[in-house]
Amino acid sequence: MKAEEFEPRIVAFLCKWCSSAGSDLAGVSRMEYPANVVPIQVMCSGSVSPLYIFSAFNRGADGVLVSGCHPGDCHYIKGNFYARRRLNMVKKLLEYVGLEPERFQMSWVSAAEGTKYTQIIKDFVKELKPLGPQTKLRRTR
Amino acid sequence: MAKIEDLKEEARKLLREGKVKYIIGYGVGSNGCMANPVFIKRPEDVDVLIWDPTCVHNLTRFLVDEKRRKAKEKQPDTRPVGIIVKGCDSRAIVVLLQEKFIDRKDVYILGVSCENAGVMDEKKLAKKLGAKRPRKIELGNKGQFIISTAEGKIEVPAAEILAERCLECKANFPVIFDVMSGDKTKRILEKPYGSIEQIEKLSPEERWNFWKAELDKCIRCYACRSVCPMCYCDECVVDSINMAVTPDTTAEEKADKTKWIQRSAEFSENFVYHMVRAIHLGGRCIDCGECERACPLDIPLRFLNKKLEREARELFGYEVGFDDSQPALISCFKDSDPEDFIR
Amino acid sequence: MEKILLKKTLPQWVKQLASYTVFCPKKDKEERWNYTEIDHEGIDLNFLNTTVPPKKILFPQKEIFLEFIKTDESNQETLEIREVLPEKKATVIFGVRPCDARAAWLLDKVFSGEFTDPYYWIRRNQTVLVGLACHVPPSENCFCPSVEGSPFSEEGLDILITDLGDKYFVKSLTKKGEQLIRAAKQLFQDPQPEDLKKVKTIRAESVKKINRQLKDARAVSSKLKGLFESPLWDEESMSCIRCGICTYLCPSCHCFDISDEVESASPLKGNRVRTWDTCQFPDFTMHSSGHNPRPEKASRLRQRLFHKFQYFVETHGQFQCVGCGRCISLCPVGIDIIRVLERVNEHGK
Amino acid sequence: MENNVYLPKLAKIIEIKEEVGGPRAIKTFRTVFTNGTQFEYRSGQCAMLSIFGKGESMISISSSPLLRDYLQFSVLKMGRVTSALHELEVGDLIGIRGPYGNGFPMEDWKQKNIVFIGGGIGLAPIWSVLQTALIKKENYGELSLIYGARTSKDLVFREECEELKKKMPVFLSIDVAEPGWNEFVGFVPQNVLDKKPSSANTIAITCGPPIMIKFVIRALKELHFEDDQIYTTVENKMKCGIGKCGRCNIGPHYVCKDGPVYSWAELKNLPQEY
Repeated sequence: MKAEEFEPRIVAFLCKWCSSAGSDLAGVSRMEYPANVVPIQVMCSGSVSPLYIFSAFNRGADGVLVSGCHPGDCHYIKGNFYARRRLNMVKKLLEYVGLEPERFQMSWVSAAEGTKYTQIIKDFVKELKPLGPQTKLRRTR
Repeated sequence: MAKIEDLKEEARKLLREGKVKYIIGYGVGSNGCMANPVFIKRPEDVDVLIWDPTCVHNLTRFLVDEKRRKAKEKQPDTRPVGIIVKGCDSRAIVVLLQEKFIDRKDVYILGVSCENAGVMDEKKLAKKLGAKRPRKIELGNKGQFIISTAEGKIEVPAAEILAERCLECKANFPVIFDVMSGDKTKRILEKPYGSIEQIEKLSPEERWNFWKAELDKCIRCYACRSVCPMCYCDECVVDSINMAVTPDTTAEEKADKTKWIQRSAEFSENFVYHMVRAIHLGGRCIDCGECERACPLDIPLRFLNKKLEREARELFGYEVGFDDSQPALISCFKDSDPEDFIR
Repeated sequence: MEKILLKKTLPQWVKQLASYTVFCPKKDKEERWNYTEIDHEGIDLNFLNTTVPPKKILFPQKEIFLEFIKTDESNQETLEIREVLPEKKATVIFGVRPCDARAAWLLDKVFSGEFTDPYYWIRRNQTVLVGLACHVPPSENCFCPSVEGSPFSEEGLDILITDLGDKYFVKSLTKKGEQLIRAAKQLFQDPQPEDLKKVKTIRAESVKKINRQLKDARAVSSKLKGLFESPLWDEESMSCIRCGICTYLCPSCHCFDISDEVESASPLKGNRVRTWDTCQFPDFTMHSSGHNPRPEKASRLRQRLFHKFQYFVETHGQFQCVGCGRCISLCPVGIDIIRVLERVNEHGK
Repeated sequence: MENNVYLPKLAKIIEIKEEVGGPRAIKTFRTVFTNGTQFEYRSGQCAMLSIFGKGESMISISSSPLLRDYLQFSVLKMGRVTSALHELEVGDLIGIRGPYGNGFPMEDWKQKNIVFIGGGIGLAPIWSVLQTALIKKENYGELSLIYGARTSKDLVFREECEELKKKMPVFLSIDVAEPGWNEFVGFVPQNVLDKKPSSANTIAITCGPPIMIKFVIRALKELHFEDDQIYTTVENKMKCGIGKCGRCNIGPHYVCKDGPVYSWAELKNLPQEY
């Protein structure tokens, strides 16, 4: 009997103006992509506190994605620039403590990039599968 | 060389002339050797002040208390507080000024230079001395520590018992002060990040095992947070309830407070706490090493902060604690910030 | 029952205790002593004292009280509450310092009375405390005789071991202790008169080696009462950073929090847990209105001292301090309970 | 395990009444245990209410122990647990453990007059005593109630108070005048001084915000009440309810176990840490 294939759960923080719209576009265009994402719409990638990311892992996310507008396209002018700085630090920190670097990703996806969004999710899922479930940071009883 | 007599003289003068409210300095603790924070209000008490390699504490932490106390006073005494600071401590003042948490006129800074040495590490000292008890520790003029014990004097090269952070200190004299005692001796660090390199070079799995074991030990006494001059938030993510409650705070607001981190001192929760703290100190930690010193279980917390200090420098060219006019690390950006990690 | 055990046979004794979970102080990689689960080869009684007291086994930092589960079967909502009791496992803790055992004896008082605490007592009753008398003080801040303890006090213990060089003098103090000796009775011999003499000398000498002293703790206790309002608390607490070290690592501090930790919000599932808490945290007493009866660190330091040296004396007749010195040695800013109490002695009437 | 003190028993909410609306909402809940548990308690005692997933909150029982049909709690919406409680509906389950605390020493008050003085939600603990005294009217002398709140909308048990006027003197007050209000306007302590209850053979029970209690006691002293004629209740943050978790103490007393009811003679000698 073949063991059921591991399906990673990805928590995706998507900015309302670009990435969330991009994922909607992927949806309404009926593009196919894995159903592993739990999307959380945020106003701006700059509003994603590092705490949200740690917390997502803490509650059992296998991967976390933060996606915002391309540099220069931020609805709030510079929110994504702040995010870029801050989350770079988060990424380095997570690597430093020994979490698999693949588990935390960041992307720029515009409202028109439905295809790019589906590709990012496909790649993310593909990269997470060999890693298996994320148990390092998961809250246990 | 920094002289305690100079400091005492200045302190006495400040208190006598009423120029400062009180002076935060170091005095001898109850074991007769190690320094402890003291708060001096009267000129005649100035003689309790000491300056020696046991003055490990970062006293700027008490500026946070002072600010809170003052906020509650109906008619606050607006005079500045005098404070004795080392190189690292002075960088904390720079950050507090940069973040506008304190005002320059609220502090009168009595700087002391560590003279190319620094302060000692109590654990290293204990190891060195074995069963002997130190009575007094002084910095000699050949870069050695002179330790007096009941059994006589021992001279030890400072580097052998210096606190780790002092071995990696970029400027062991104050960068900001009103008066300063001692010399601005430049030092060249061979390995400014030597301590974390031993972790960086491990494999991810080894790093994970290292941190898992360390953070597992945490009992969440929050000494690391409490001793840190940069941890001045009114309400911390780990507090069980809202701390910043006023009579106008609605029941809903209180009820909606998210419990990000549960109270149980378990690895998963400890991890989130320490990661949040590390990130929050990214570009703010001035490496006074107090968190690590205060930790009763010797979790090497400095390794987290030092790593982010290094990343801030290497990714963004950001140096913390030298310029109070520069914007804080995460409240600014450059168009050219690296984004190779972004898809 | 008083017996002699050759030092080299100690591991054999532990080996006979296969039905027990055995704890003994072990050095961690930072060279701190810590109570760790061991097998018989790991037994080693050459240690100072542990950073975390053995209360972590009797009164763990986290204790699950109950589970709550909401199910929604065929639109019939049910709420189930499942009691979670501590796992049943006979436990021995080797090398408990008499002060820490005395603290357990004080915890016994706290957790009994009109309302007995089932979680504590299940753990307490299944645990045998094997003490190790201190012939040298394990900390430079030890002061047990000042608070009516001693380096060889027996309260709270089931067995007390005294190190006689190449052998141990093993005294059982309770039935639980006797059972433990019986489990390997072939290893034990009866003490000779010279053994008993040696025990006596060691005991007499051990007290002299203690560094610190708090004079007349009973007088301090009665003087405290008049010093509730005193500038002393402000002065002494100036350097307090409001961390939890002094209380979390105190062997007799017992304050705790109860909170619901939710695993899943819908359908609801989670645990009600007890965790250590401390009077030194400002949120400890803060009402949800924001009002706080102990808003300043001065009032919190006062509470710690009053609880230990006045309230507990009033309610249980004992100091709630066993003189282990941990709070002094571990305080990051050197707040010294003896020094503060000495000031109380000077100031009070 | 039998008698696990920390284990709440399940109870069903059978009735909810909104006493006060708005940001300082108060609701009264009537509950019955799902397994028929009998709950023996005294007026003035409290119970620990559980909303699973949110936590516990100590609430005074406002029904009389002589009424065995239900337990009644009047709850001011204040924090996490009480907000969750306010969200509940009839039929929902909560947990209850207790009773905790000392309660009022009513057996010592035989044939005495009792004047009840309450402010805001402070009427809740008093209500239990009042109901008990009314049921056993023959055991007590004259009963009277002086009760006030910020506005007429903040008065709890409003209808019950009107009913009560048929049985005993009831003096209501609000802090600031309102159209249509023809009773006393002003703070509760002023109303006490205005109504001048006699101290002869009388027990005064006062409960409400700390500042009100302070001035009510001052007023009662002016009216020649002795310290041991005045009773009040104290409230502190609580977790265990059984004197072990260490946070609700005032001096050596744990309010949860040794309180919440104190005579002024006792309370004035305790440190003011509440």
